[in-house]
Amino acid sequence: MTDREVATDGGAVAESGEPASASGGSALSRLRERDDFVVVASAAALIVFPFLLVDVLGIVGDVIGLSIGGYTGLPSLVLIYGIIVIGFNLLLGYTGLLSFGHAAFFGSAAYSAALFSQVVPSPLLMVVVGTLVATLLAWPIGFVSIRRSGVYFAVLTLTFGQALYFYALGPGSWLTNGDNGFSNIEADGLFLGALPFDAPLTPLPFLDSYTVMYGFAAVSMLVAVWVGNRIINSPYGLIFEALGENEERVEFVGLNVFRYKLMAFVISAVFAGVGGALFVIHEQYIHPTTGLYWIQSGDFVIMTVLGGTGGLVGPVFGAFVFEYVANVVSGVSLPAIGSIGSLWRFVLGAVFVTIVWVFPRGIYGAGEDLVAMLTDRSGGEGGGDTAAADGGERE
Amino acid sequence: MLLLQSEIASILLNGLQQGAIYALLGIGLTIILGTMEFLNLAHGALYLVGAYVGLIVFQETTLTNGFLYSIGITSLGFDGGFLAAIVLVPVIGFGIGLLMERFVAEPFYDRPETDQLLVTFGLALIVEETIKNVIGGNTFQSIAPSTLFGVNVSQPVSLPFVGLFPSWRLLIIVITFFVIGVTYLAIERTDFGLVVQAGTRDSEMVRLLGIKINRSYSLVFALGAALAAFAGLIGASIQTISPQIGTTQALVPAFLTIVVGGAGSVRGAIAGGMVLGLIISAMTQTYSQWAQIVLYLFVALMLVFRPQGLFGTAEVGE
Amino acid sequence: MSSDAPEQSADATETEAQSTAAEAAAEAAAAHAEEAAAAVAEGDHLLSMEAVDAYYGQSHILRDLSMHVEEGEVCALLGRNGAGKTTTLRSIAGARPPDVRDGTVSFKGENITERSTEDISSLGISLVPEERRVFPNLTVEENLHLSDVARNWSNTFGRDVSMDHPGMTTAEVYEVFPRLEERASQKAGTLSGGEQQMLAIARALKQDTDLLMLDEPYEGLAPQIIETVEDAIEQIAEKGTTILLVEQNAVAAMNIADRAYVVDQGSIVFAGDSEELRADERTRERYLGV
Amino acid sequence: MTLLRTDGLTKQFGGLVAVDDVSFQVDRGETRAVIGPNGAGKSTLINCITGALEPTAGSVEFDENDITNLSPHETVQTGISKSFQTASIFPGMTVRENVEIAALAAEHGSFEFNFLKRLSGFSAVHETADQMMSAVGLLGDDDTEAGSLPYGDKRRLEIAIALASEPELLLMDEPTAGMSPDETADTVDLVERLQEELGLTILIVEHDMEIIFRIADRILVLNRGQVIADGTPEEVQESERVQEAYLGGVEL
Amino acid sequence: TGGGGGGDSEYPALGNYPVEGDEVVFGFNVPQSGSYSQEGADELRGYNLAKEHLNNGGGWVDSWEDLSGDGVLGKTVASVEGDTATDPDTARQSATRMINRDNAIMITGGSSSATAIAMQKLCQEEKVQFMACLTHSNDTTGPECVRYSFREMFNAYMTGQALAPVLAEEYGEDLNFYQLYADYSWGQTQQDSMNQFFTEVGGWSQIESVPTPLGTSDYSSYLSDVPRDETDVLVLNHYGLDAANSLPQAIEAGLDQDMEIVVPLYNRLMAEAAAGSIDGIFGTADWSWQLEDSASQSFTEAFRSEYDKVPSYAARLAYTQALQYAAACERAETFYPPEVIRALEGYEYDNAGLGAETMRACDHQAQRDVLVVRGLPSSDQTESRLLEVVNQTSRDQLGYGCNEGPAAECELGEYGDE
Ligand SMILES: Nc1ncnc2c1ncn2[C@@H]1O[C@H](COP(=O)(O)OP(=O)(O)OP(=O)(O)O)[C@@H](O)[C@H]1O
Ligand SMILES: Nc1ncnc2c1ncn2[C@@H]1O[C@H](COP(=O)(O)OP(=O)(O)OP(=O)(O)O)[C@@H](O)[C@H]1O
Ligand SMILES: [Mg+2]
Ligand SMILES: [Mg+2]
Repeated sequence: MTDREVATDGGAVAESGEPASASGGSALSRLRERDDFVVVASAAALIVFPFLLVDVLGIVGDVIGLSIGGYTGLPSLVLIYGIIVIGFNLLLGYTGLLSFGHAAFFGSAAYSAALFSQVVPSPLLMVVVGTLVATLLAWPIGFVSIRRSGVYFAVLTLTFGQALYFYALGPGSWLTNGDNGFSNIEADGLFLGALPFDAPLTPLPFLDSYTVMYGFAAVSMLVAVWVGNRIINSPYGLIFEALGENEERVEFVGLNVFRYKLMAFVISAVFAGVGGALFVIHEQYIHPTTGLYWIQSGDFVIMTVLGGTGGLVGPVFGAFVFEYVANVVSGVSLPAIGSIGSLWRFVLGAVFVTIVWVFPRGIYGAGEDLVAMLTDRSGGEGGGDTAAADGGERE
Repeated sequence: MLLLQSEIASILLNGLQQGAIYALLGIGLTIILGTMEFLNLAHGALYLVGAYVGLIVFQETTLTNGFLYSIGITSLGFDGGFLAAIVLVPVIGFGIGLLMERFVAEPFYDRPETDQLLVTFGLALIVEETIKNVIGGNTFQSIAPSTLFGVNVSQPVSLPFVGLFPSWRLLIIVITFFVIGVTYLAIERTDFGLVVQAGTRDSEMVRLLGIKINRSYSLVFALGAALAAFAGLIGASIQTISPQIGTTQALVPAFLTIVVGGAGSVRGAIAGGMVLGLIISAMTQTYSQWAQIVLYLFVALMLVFRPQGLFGTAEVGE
Repeated sequence: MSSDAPEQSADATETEAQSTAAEAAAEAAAAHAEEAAAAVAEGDHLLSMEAVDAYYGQSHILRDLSMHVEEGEVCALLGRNGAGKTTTLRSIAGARPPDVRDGTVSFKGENITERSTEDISSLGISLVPEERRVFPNLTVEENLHLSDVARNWSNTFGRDVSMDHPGMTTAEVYEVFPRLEERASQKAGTLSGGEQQMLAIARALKQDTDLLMLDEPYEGLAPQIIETVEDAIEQIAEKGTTILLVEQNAVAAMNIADRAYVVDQGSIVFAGDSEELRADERTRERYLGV
Repeated sequence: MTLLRTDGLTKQFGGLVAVDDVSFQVDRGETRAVIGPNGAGKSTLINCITGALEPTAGSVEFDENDITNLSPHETVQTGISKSFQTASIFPGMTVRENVEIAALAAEHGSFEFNFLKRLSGFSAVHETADQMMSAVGLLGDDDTEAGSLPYGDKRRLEIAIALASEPELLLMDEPTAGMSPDETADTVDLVERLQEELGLTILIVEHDMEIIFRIADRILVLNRGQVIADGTPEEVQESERVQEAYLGGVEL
Repeated sequence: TGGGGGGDSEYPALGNYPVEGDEVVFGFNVPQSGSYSQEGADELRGYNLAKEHLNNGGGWVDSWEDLSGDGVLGKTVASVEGDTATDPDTARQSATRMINRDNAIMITGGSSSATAIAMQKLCQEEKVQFMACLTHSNDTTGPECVRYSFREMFNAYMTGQALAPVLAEEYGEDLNFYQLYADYSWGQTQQDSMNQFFTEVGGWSQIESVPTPLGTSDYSSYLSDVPRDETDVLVLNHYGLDAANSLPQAIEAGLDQDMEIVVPLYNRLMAEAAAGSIDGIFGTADWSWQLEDSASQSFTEAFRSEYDKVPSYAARLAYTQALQYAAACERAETFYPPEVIRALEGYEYDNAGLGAETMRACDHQAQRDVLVVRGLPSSDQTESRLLEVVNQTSRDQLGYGCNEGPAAECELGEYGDE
């Protein structure tokens, strides 16, 4: 069901901005404008992103003598994980369900897309198939896990994920090529291979980080943002949030708690599925450890929390920070300490704890708070004054 | 049929031994969860610390080299290394527990469960990486003692049905069960557990009754930590020691143990540990390829059909 | 003297009828405030609050509130919703929030404004907070047992437990509330609303305490249980335990109270004994809605 | 005519029979009161009707339909909603959102496949929400965070949520507990007014006899799970058993 | 073949060719975290030593006639490092970074066949050379082989070939052996080969071969399943850490009293971690600093003087592979990958410490000698010396034709200039 939604949106990609704006004139223009705004804003961000990450940072790196620049391929990777955590946040940030098993959906989509590519190497179809499989898997797993909450939910999802991982690694090798990883993936480019994925989008040589793959990922991200934003502003957004706050009450206003939680789970799985499929298209490779191991699920959690739950931008931002630290910072070698190498996970852990501790709303949330603080600082002072006045009154 | 008999016997014995360690881990985790409703993903890290502290103590106090040897002590009246570790590791674990409660757990008592999960998750990451970067990512040989009180424990002993069985592992079963027993009494048979349970739901009310609750919190936490560390030491005595063991060998099993046994129940943790231990050893000796898969699926089914676990009350941890 | 009293009289001088009453109130309040001040010097009040200001974050709840409770009396603290009754009790018990930014609370002549909840409790002040606050995950028995634990622990941890009035035994409270004995082994969370209320009171009755503060103890209780509770309160009052009773329903409160304060917007607007209150139509209408 | 009927409704907890073979009716448009000592089984009775608890025996009929084993949300969808004894709200969300959730459920049923529709599109929902908020006098604070409301207002919000699910039958479990006399009066007025405006049927549990005898058309008296009296206030007041089991010496 | 004469410009751009500027970048992609970080550290030492020598002379550079000692093709050798975390995808990510951002002309690394395979697949796509360092699985130059990757190390198949005769010699003919193997590609191929050659060479017969799931750390259940009375030889097909657990646990269970134990592939990690248990245990190793020949000696010397410790075979593999690539470029007189590849294919050399070797063209697997080693008793062990070399099985007794063994399944794929 849901995956079809996404698929059709996939079709509607190109004009996804338009209908929103077209209907902008209607009575409810306020929200629609916001819808528009979100898509346009993220489109703008997506256009400059690789340039900033690869070229600008690269130049900065050359200047300060630290190789902190991104590289072609990294922007797409960030977007792919971004898509996943947008969905994951609907589950963790809104509904308040902590899953340690979403790798299962990421991985199953990745593998099925990979396998499908052996038959029909069409990327779009790979995404559809991958997502479909992830969704079909999410129903039963969700159906079982949703019945429990808290630790039990976390552990249940974990166990399903792990079972899948060990299957893929051992008994399932005939399908997954086991520990050697699945590498001969035949995704020809877009438009029946007319556009190979590693071809540059622009003729401009200095913008070589803008590959067709990036374009593909970017468009998918736009769709994800648009859908995500729609969900957040739909009844579901309200209900998911309510579920996170007071489940019993939701049941007693006459809503089917179980089915809505299941929907939250499945929807998040769909996003994970899309991400998984895109991942194999991008990487042309998948391995059980990458696809299905619980550490991968843990990474989704870290990304989401790092960036900030309960919004659209936060998690994506988290995905960026995570991938940047993991793939760029890890390669930096500092003058004094030498190569950061394995230290990167340590750095990540430290940052993560600080975030959870000091900024429960994540880096992005913290940023917002900061801005808010700066903007209505005067108001705060006003409060201070009144307090002082009270003091005066007492004397 | 004798071979079958021996097979069953060794399945049981191996299961018991593996289960004992799981139980040890489970109890540590479950008392913190059950009494304080605090979910500690750094539990594995404590196991890890226990293993490494054990390693260091063992190395420094073996009377053939290391620190004691270097300062000329060659006899302690007991056989050096491991006994010293058995004493020191839980103590140090206890200390770490106190600190963790004070500086990591306490600020999160009145924060959502997920925050607790996340901060301890991060902490685990830090501990593991610290060890990697300080002691190094390399693997150390397990630290089983060769003799204990003059008795040689490195040689296998012959048991009925089972045949030869490592005597040290036999001893482990004894030691762990002793520790488990003591803990059980301490938690279930004293007011202490009661107070903390009350405190988790409404600490202010407990204080209104004139009870200093914080003291009890740190105690529970420290106890849990000590147990985890001790489990780490035991683990280190039969398996190689490397920074990964925290998550792979401790955290995940500990969690499976308590959900099977029922979160918050000490009895549950013991039972859960045993069940898992037996499943593992049974599967490995029959269809080893499917061991892990069956294990996880079992836990899943368990949760579906007996959600509150073997002994648990559903509301804990939800 | 209290800065609010003049305000009161000020806005009260609109009509003749009111003014007298208002002055009466103001004077009464003033008088008590002075008494209190004097008394503290001698230190023979059991409990006294002097010009207490308490806040929830930025919002100023208790404004310069002064009151005192005598050894062995049953004193009522009345007022409508949001008047500040609960806040007052919490300030006394040392529960935070609210944070007391100014003024002093003293018990048995000792300043307890800054003391911790545990200490205050073991000095002999115990509180039955509103909304029951039983421990849902423990059985009725265990809930009651906690009072004993409190007693034993305070002894073992060797803190000065200077309470002259030992609480009831479990057997005794079961006599008061037979219902609880029936449900002894049931998880408190599954008790009925009223049963939970009984348990909350029973728990307090069991405590060794010199000053028992009850915040709306009748909430959710059936009429004849209310009587039982009243009896129980009087019973321990006779034993010499001092009672501070918070109620919104003045009528109910005055059945057992010797003396009453009325609080409104965080300040004492009336102080006097039951007769005075019954006499004072206006206060009752204006501040108690009866 | 009869809106709600229970037949031999029984609920056991282990050894205890909390509700014991209770059969009674609620007629459309009336205000029905349930009274009884603490632990008599009033809340349990309510919970069996809402589906929060599964009755051990007996049946519940609403509007000629058997609703005995429906889950809570299904029950609400049939037109029964409950206001909780202690306010159960969504503290982190605004007052409006609190009410809208319920309105939404009333508007589009217990589950809808509409996660791409804009909430703002459900104009009916917003109207209902406004109506209910104004009904309980919270329209002013529709953007304040529910958690920061004073206790009294939380109770009002609680009622607003219950109403927003547009019930035919409203179950109220001690709605005035912890309210001051004047607030209690307000609430009672509110209830009566709503009954007029929305043509509600009300089943109310209360310990405050003044209220009961003021608003109740018929009173059901429970003791230890069993019905010991059922009739008009006068009849009930007469009843010996009620006197000693419940009212004790309270003069009215 | 080989682009005789002429500068780089002769060839079209391919992968990261042509090399701009006066530096050429090598990518050293090794496990810095994860189980094999220690091994990774030693590989890194090997690589950096190679870089040092390539730019300034020293070590083998002085003795290899292809190499000059002032860079490669006149360009200074620079390097970038990455952490594979012993995880295939992480490995690919950091390789991607090296290729796309740092324009590495060659990537080298390994440790865990999975990562090696993951990287060489990537390199084949990107048309960037990969020099496999520590990978022992048959698949690396078998079904998973690629044109752009070359392996100096021997493989499981050759281990079997090397070990079987020695063991037959030691333990006798017609014995029963029982295998445990790590249940992933390396372990599977390993136990296959063991089975094949023990049966062929020694006429031994296999009782059973039991898979142990990846990440198993307690093997006691598996071990207690070994039939003590029937089994003569127990083969533990576990690598590194797994072996460091399974071997001591086997000894602890007293299996060594009833049977001989064999650990087909030794590495230093495992030898150190199981030091107490390796006494008299046979296995194979890539190379040992104890070898007498001049190449081995000069490398050991250079390494020791740089890091004052003796090199493990991981270090030697790293050093060799970096140098082999450089030498190939010099021979091809270009960095143009296809030409460099051709310069390596079928290349014969005897300057890497193991006597005469051939980098075979059909599967890019070095045909070379294999060392059979045996663990020393704890008493004779020193920090640097845990094993003794019992036999250097000559490559004439090893190896397999291009149409047999793993090679039969190998299809190298294209050069990129077809
Ligand atoms: N935790 C809190 N944070 C902010 N304001 C609060 C808090 N608790 C109470 N208040 C406010 O302080 C004022 C006094 O509250 P308090 O609970 O003392 O009143 P009360 O007299 O006990 O009322 P009631 O009879 O309803 O219990 C009210 O306006 C209330 O809104
Ligand atoms: N889950 C449960 N398990 C065991 N006993 C229960 C459970 N729930 C309720 N009871 C018991 O059933 C009886 C009826 O409870 P109920 O809440 O219906 O009483 P009530 O009439 O609402 O009392 P009150 O007026 O105090 O609210 C009580 O004695 C209560 O202890
Ligand atoms: Mg109050
Ligand atoms: Mg009730």
